Amino acid sequence: MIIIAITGILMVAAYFIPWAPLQGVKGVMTSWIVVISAATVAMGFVYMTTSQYKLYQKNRSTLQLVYTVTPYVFFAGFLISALAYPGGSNSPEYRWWFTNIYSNVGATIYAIMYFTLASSAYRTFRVSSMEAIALIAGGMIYTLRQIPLFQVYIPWIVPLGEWFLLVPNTGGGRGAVIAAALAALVVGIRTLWGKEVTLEVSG
Amino acid sequence: MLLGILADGTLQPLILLAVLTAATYVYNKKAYAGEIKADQLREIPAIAAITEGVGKSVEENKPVHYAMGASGGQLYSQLVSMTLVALAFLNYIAKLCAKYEAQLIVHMPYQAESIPLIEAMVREGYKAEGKQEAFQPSCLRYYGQGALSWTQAVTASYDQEGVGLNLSIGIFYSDCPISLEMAKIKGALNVGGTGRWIMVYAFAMMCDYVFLGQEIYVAGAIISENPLMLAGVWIEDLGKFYSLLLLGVGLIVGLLGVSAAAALFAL
Amino acid sequence: MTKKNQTIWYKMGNIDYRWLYVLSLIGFILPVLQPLGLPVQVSSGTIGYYDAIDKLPAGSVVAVSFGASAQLLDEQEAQFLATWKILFQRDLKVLFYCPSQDGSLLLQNELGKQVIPESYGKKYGVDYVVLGYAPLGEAGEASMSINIRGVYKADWNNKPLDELPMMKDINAAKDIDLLIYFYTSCTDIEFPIRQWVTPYKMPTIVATLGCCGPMAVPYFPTQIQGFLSGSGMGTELEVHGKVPGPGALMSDAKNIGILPFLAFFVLGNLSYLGKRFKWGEVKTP
Amino acid sequence: MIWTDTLGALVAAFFIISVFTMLWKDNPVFRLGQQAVIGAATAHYIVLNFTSVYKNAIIPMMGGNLLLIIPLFLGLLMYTRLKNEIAWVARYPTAVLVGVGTGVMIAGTLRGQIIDQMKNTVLDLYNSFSAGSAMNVLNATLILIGTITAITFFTFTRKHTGLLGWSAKAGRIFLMISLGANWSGELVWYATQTIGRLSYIINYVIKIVILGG
Repeated sequence: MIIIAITGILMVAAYFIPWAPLQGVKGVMTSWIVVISAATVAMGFVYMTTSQYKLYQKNRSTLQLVYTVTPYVFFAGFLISALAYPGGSNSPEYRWWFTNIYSNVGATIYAIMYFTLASSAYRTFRVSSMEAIALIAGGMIYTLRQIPLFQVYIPWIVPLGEWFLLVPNTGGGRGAVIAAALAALVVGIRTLWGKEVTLEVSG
Repeated sequence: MLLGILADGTLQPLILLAVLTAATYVYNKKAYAGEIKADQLREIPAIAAITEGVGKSVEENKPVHYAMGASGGQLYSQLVSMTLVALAFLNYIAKLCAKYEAQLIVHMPYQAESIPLIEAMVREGYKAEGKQEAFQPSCLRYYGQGALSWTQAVTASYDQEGVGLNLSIGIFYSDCPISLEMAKIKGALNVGGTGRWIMVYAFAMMCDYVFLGQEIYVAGAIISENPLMLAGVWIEDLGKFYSLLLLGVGLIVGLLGVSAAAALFAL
Repeated sequence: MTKKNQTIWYKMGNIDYRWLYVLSLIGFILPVLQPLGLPVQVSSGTIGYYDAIDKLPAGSVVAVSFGASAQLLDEQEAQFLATWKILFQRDLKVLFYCPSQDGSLLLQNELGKQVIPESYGKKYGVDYVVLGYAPLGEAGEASMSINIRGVYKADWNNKPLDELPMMKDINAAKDIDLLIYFYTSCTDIEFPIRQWVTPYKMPTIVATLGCCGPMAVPYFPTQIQGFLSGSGMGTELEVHGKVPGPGALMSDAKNIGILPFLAFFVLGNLSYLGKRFKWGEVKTP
Repeated sequence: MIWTDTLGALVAAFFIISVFTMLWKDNPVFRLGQQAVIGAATAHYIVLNFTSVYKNAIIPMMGGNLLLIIPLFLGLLMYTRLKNEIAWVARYPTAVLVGVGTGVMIAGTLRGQIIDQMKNTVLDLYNSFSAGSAMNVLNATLILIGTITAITFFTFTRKHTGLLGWSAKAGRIFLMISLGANWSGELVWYATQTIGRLSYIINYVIKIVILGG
């Protein structure tokens, strides 16, 4: 708790006071935390292995064995291409793995979200109350504003969509952001005070 | 003297920080004196839904899933408070699962540095119910860097292992609509929330019970049953009062001219 | 109760989501197979964006801060391909730099393949230069505006900047006539505003994701002369600048792909209203 | 086209399809793809962080900056969490991370998320007066009302009755519009991503790689 208080207060002080030694300490601390967190990197591998092994223990079929081995094959593919080729993670070999698998799956995950957003709206966008109508108005009008066909044939949808976004959305969003920020600050102050229960529980 | 050593534009932030710190001191004292109680707060229905969801999971013999976001283990970013709240909920859900003997699956975020805290919260939850032996490290799942593998793996877990209650609290980015909607489709009781306003819509539309924005912090205080955390809710409300006051002063000063208002906020 | 469940009102509100998924997928695939060429309305942000480039005098220097993301390529590709084509069609000097690692990767993958500067009669080092990736952030943008050589000693092929003829007289904001700023993190709009627009009154246009557009709008047209948000406005630029690209297909597919969702939305509400007026049910799912 | 490009396109197509099948139901193709991605993502995380440790700690240390041994050592202490008896040691490096994180959060939140929000609300209003358009004034007033009422919705220590009750109700309407707008902004972006992936499979993988068009 003392370490948290000292490091935290130093960082806050560096924000308020432009004193060179304090800024120096801030620079050192921020570079240290990058190293500390990066050094914990293998921890993830340990937990990945624990849960993979447990899943295999539960179901010792050949198919499950294939599922269990698969992550390690791709793990090795990535690691070898980063370590064995000149340029490391900038090598064309690593970029091949990165682009075709990592980036590509990432882009597809975003694509899938269209469908989940659509089905959730089918379920919840019902004109059942003032609040629901407000939700639908904010959602549907701005959606139509972004579709070229509606921009052409219902031109007034463009200013109306923009208005929803820039006026009521801004007002509501601002209030919500301020409320959440205050709550975050209170947790922060309590943490530096040494009274954050979560950290006490976790030792 | 003080103004001389302050960086430009930090007087207003300093006053706000001082107000909140002083309020922390006063309300902590009240908390120790036993004057702060959860029943003085506005009700948040989603809290009761968590216990209901654990009961549902036991009845259906399906696991309880806890997710704090693919990138929900941030310890040294501006979102650290949300990580801490998510850990408080994790401790709570671990206690409930230990108490009602429900199976718990924790989908860990990719930040490996948060794993020690996550494991400690779950262990402590089981210990608090006197059931340390029921804790299984394999309930903590890790899926590597980024949202893509996390989203896929969490969805696969709902599908393959079943889902009774899905509790999602913490830092969520654009990835959460998939996991939330899939849990819903697989028959989960979906409960959750995030402090990131831009993503709250996903929770509002996909959850059966939602914590809207700041409500996760308030609910975190209520479930902790800790007077100091509850005192935090009063401090937050005082902060809102101060903010509205500042807004009012800004509006009055603005009558003197836009530049006067701009100068006030630039302090 | 069973009887109610079999009525059309119930069925319309409880269609299996997978029908929505399949129909949407078909709606997206059809225009990809057979583009329809549906019309596009060009908005003021796009016109401003185009005009900022089009009105530059011959020989002007354009800096392109290329903070693109590989995972979000689909949202940005139409924007940057159209921008490059419009730039290379004109007598301008173009300086690319990459504040994101993916930006550098995408330039390697797409410049010279999708858009070939040489086919517009441009020569590397004389008419355009590419500086690679540097983790710039806001501080880096500030440094670029003061002293480019303080950030980049060499181009992406490790060739010292002083050996490139185009770079002879270019080293700071005063040598640049237009900034085009590509970014994917919505709040990054503030970087060029604070570091280029406010101190140097630099003419600036930006290109970003659809969801970031609302945060760019308040700066238009006072601080930025134009903006593109999402592939939709990328398409508008293709149409307005007469430089066809992948955006047209995107717009067509969006027009058709969204229809199943709109139909489901209407059905869901008809179901709700039907149930409400027939049986007085007000509970929503 | 060189064979690595062909293979890359086919691998990419497999992963796109495997992810899309998730919408239908769990199946072996999806599971295989998903397991592969776990391995890939874990490896990518290790590569990124190893590079970071190497650049930010090892190289400077070899250059004489021995102080960096401290964060490296603290990082290694995190692994004590793996053994129950010495798990308590991990609290020290965690404390440094949380301390710095909290400090950064407090510093960044005070102005950016609270004071500047107030500033924008006030200045928008007065600037709208100087702009002289009634519509601008109305809009800025609505933003002001939205901000105030939304804040009142988030009060918890007072019952939402009387004036506070009305204000909170109005705030909830503003909040709902905001949620809807956020939903919409993302929906259309994701539609673009869907089209992009489908176009990649149809126009590149099938038409060019497989059919050689």
